[in-house]
Amino acid sequence: MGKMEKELREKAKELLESGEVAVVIGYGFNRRKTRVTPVFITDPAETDKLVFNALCVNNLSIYLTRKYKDVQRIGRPAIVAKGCDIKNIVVLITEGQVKREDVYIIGMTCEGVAYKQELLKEKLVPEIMPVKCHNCDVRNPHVTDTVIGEKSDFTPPEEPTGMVFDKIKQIESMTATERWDFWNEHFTRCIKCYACRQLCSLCYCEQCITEKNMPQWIETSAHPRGNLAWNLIRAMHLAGRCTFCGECERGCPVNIPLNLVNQKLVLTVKNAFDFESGYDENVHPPMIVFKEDDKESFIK
Amino acid sequence: MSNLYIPHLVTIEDIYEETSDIRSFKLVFKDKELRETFEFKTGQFGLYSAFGLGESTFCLASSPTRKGYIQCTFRKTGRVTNGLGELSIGDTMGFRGPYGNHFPIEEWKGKNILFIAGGIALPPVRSVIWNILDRHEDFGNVTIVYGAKTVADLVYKEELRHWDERPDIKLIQTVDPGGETDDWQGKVGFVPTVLEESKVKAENTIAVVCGPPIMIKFCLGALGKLGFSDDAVFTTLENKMKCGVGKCGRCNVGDIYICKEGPVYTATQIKTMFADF
Amino acid sequence: MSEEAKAETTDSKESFEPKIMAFVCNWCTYAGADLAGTSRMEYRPNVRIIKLPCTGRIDPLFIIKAFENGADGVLISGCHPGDCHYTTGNYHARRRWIAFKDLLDFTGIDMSRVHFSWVSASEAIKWVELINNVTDDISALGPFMDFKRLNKKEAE
Amino acid sequence: MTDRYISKESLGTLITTVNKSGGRFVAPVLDARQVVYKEVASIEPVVDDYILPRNSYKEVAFPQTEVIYKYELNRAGVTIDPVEIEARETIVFGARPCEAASLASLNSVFTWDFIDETYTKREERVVVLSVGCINADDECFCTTVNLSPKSTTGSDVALYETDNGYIATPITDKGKAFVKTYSASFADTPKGEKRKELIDPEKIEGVDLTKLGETLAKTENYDNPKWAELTRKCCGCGACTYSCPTCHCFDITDEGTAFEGERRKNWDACQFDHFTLHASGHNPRDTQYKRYRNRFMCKFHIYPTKFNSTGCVGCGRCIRVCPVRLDITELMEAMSK
Repeated sequence: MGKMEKELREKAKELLESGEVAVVIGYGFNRRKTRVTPVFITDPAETDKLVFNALCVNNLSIYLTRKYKDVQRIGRPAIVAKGCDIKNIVVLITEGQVKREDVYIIGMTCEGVAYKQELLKEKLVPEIMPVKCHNCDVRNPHVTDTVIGEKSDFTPPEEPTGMVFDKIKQIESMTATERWDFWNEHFTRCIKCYACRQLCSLCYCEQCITEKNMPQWIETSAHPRGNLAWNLIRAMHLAGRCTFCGECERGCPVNIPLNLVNQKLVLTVKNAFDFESGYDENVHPPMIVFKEDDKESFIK
Repeated sequence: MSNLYIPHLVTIEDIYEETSDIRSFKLVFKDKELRETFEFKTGQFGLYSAFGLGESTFCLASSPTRKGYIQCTFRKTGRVTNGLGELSIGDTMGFRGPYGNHFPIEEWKGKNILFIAGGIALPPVRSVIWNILDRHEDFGNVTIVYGAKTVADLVYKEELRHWDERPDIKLIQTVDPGGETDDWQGKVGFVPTVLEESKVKAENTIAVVCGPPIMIKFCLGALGKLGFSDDAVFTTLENKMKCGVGKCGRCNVGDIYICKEGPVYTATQIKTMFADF
Repeated sequence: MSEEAKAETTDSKESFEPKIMAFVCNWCTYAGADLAGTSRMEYRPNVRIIKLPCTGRIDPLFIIKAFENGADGVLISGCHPGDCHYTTGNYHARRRWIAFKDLLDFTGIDMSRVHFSWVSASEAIKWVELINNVTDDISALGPFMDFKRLNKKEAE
Repeated sequence: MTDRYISKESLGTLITTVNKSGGRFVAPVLDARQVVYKEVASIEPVVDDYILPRNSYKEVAFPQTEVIYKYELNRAGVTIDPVEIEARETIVFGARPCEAASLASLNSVFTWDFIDETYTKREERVVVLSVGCINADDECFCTTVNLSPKSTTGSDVALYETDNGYIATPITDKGKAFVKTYSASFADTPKGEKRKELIDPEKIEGVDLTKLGETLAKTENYDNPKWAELTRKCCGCGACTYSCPTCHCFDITDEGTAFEGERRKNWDACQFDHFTLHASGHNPRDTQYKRYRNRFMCKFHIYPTKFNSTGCVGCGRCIRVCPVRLDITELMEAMSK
């Protein structure tokens, strides 16, 4: 990783010095150098703060959205992005939230990150990697202005594998009552901190549906009824858009397995509309287009 | 002591449609005893409930000198106010209060009073105006400068007419440029400008300013030019509130809880606060 | 008496009258239901109709909200594909339902309580049959307790 | 009162006795791969190998969501049916000495001139059995805010781990009464049972609370560009405030129809962008750094100066839970300069 970091810092310095960008959004260490946190580098002399390693779990594309007005105010950003983060930037471009030319994407080749920073003890081992990393087809980032790092020769398995996929199959084999109980057990824990929403770069609405109160569609109280409505609608609003970056689940302070619902919808969209989110900025997302012969079997 | 957050029930005795989206309610407590004993001071506020929709904070727009009822005025903008906007005479709503501090009018005895208000901010001032007019002998001259965006947006039109006719009050009405009608008799211009032009004498005068933050800011400047000292200028700060009693933590401006220590402040106090409004 | 207590005292399923919410589009299904009415056709009275401009306006939230408020079943109906008054509203709606149905199913909401249908302005007979069938189906299932229990749970 | 001793078995009996007498026993348990405070009926689920539970036990007196009253529209107008505040004896076992200081802080807010019964009625019945820490992690910083595993502020009974049980030091009258009531569970300390050594977390050198307070008290520092620089990454979720033992903000909201429903008191977070939004559209805290600044000011200026109580107990939950790893101590350090 040492070489990559050196390259990254040089690139960042060059971009800031030339004035091509005003800020580099990247990863840096905390005081104790035990954890990685997002940093905003505006001074070329401070590019040494940039790091890149298996602790770089955050999807920094949230800082490109309009929620972060004070980041936008600094000027044109360069963003340090792994392939999976770039998928979100692609969706933002497709949905007209970011113009491609308004952001400089520093693509990082990646050999996987930890599922949560706390899990990384010394070395990154497959057991602590999230499912997205095991099935990653963008270890060599796909939409970039520059790529840092050696080409990865990892090929993802034909059929996606991992705990999330196994669990989805297991849930699908349950009865409706079992599924209902399973999910309610998890959703009941929800504390409505909205970390899932805030960490999702695709949840960029300035007024979320849960904040719309005329009428109050989703009850804001963290009781089972309000939690169920919130979690269902959050997932639904990401149908056909979610890139399965896993940030919502990582950020959830009460460990709700949000990846399961998200991946379920990713699979539904793939099967029904043959669409995968985050690869091509010129293709419309599936929920705003249609085919006259969309297949379904349940409308009588 | 009973639960703080349980409102008293009040009946809407009368409704006044002030403008297309501003309404006033005359409210009477259901509880007979409370009707007799309820007291408040001018400048205080209350929390009004529309059941099923929530609570909103408005000032008590009536004067404490008028017993037996309270009055509130609000603009229909959000969930609660729109709900209140649909109620009719005889309906029940909730009220808890009075909360907050008040205008120290006892200290103003013998002084001239200048009222400055913009738009929907006349209601808090109205409470003071009537309080003072009801005991006018204790005070000096009363001048009112009131402005709104357009003629249609002026509230308390009846009362404005009444004040205009009274010889003991000087009323200056104004509307923003472009908001006047053909038969508009008042001035055209923004409140701070009109205020400055009015050349009100600062000597032995107290100024009460209410309005949107930007208007307050410019009015404080204009009053300074007219020679008012900051201690003689009173204003109210408004923030979103939920509890009204200093618990819910959203109305604070820096370390000052408006609901408990406010909403009435002098310009001197405003200038030493954290810039958080 | 609470909804649940009411439902639980209802011993025999025959005496249970389900509450069914129908979200229909203004131009086809509502007109179809209207035709059934003006033609004096009789059908089960368990359905409460909410008319919307187009099926494209039927937000997934409506279904959840209906269940939250005590519906035992939900029916969604609009123009046949190709017949939308706004040309494409029902195509968009169809895509949304495909995803939402999978989500509901995955989270364990009893899908036999959610019915989708196309009913045109001339299909009064289809409407009548649909309502009768849906009502029978849901009567047979009994009261929908999942959400009602949720309501009770949060009140504790 | 002298030190008493409670073995692990007696703790089990204590839990069942408290439950039988209608009380609640709250202790750290493992739930969904994390340690949280939860009501327990027996000792089985209780864990002792943890730094701090994920949630704060303020929930026992200040629940996340509660019904204040139910209303019903009828011919007579509106009927209000206040919900009786359930004030059961509540034993919080396993609280850490740092957060034991928190209920006193919440008390100072909820009794500030107006007494919020929904809180105080429950709080009066809470007995805090703190357990001194024999472990600390990188995020712990109680020593930086002048607390330590040895502190007893807020604890009713301070417990110290031994090999087979706990040595109990009653601190407050409430604690003494508790030990008396449940005296059957307590015994003299057996020979050989010794307190395990308490471990202090590392003190952060750069933080000077006095200086920090002075900096925050000056209005000119309110517009210091450091605020924006250091908190720009804040994603605006409520994870920190909802885990914090001293955060007290709440919302009052109605749920139901125009005919019947209820009014609720729910937790709310100053980190949400709609928290202070006026009906007019004006928002005094319109960017995230202003909202974070408010939280920080609340902890290190408002609580200490206005309520004369501890705003931050140094439990480090907000750092652990933060999805973008915003470290409050870094800000404390920067503002101490």
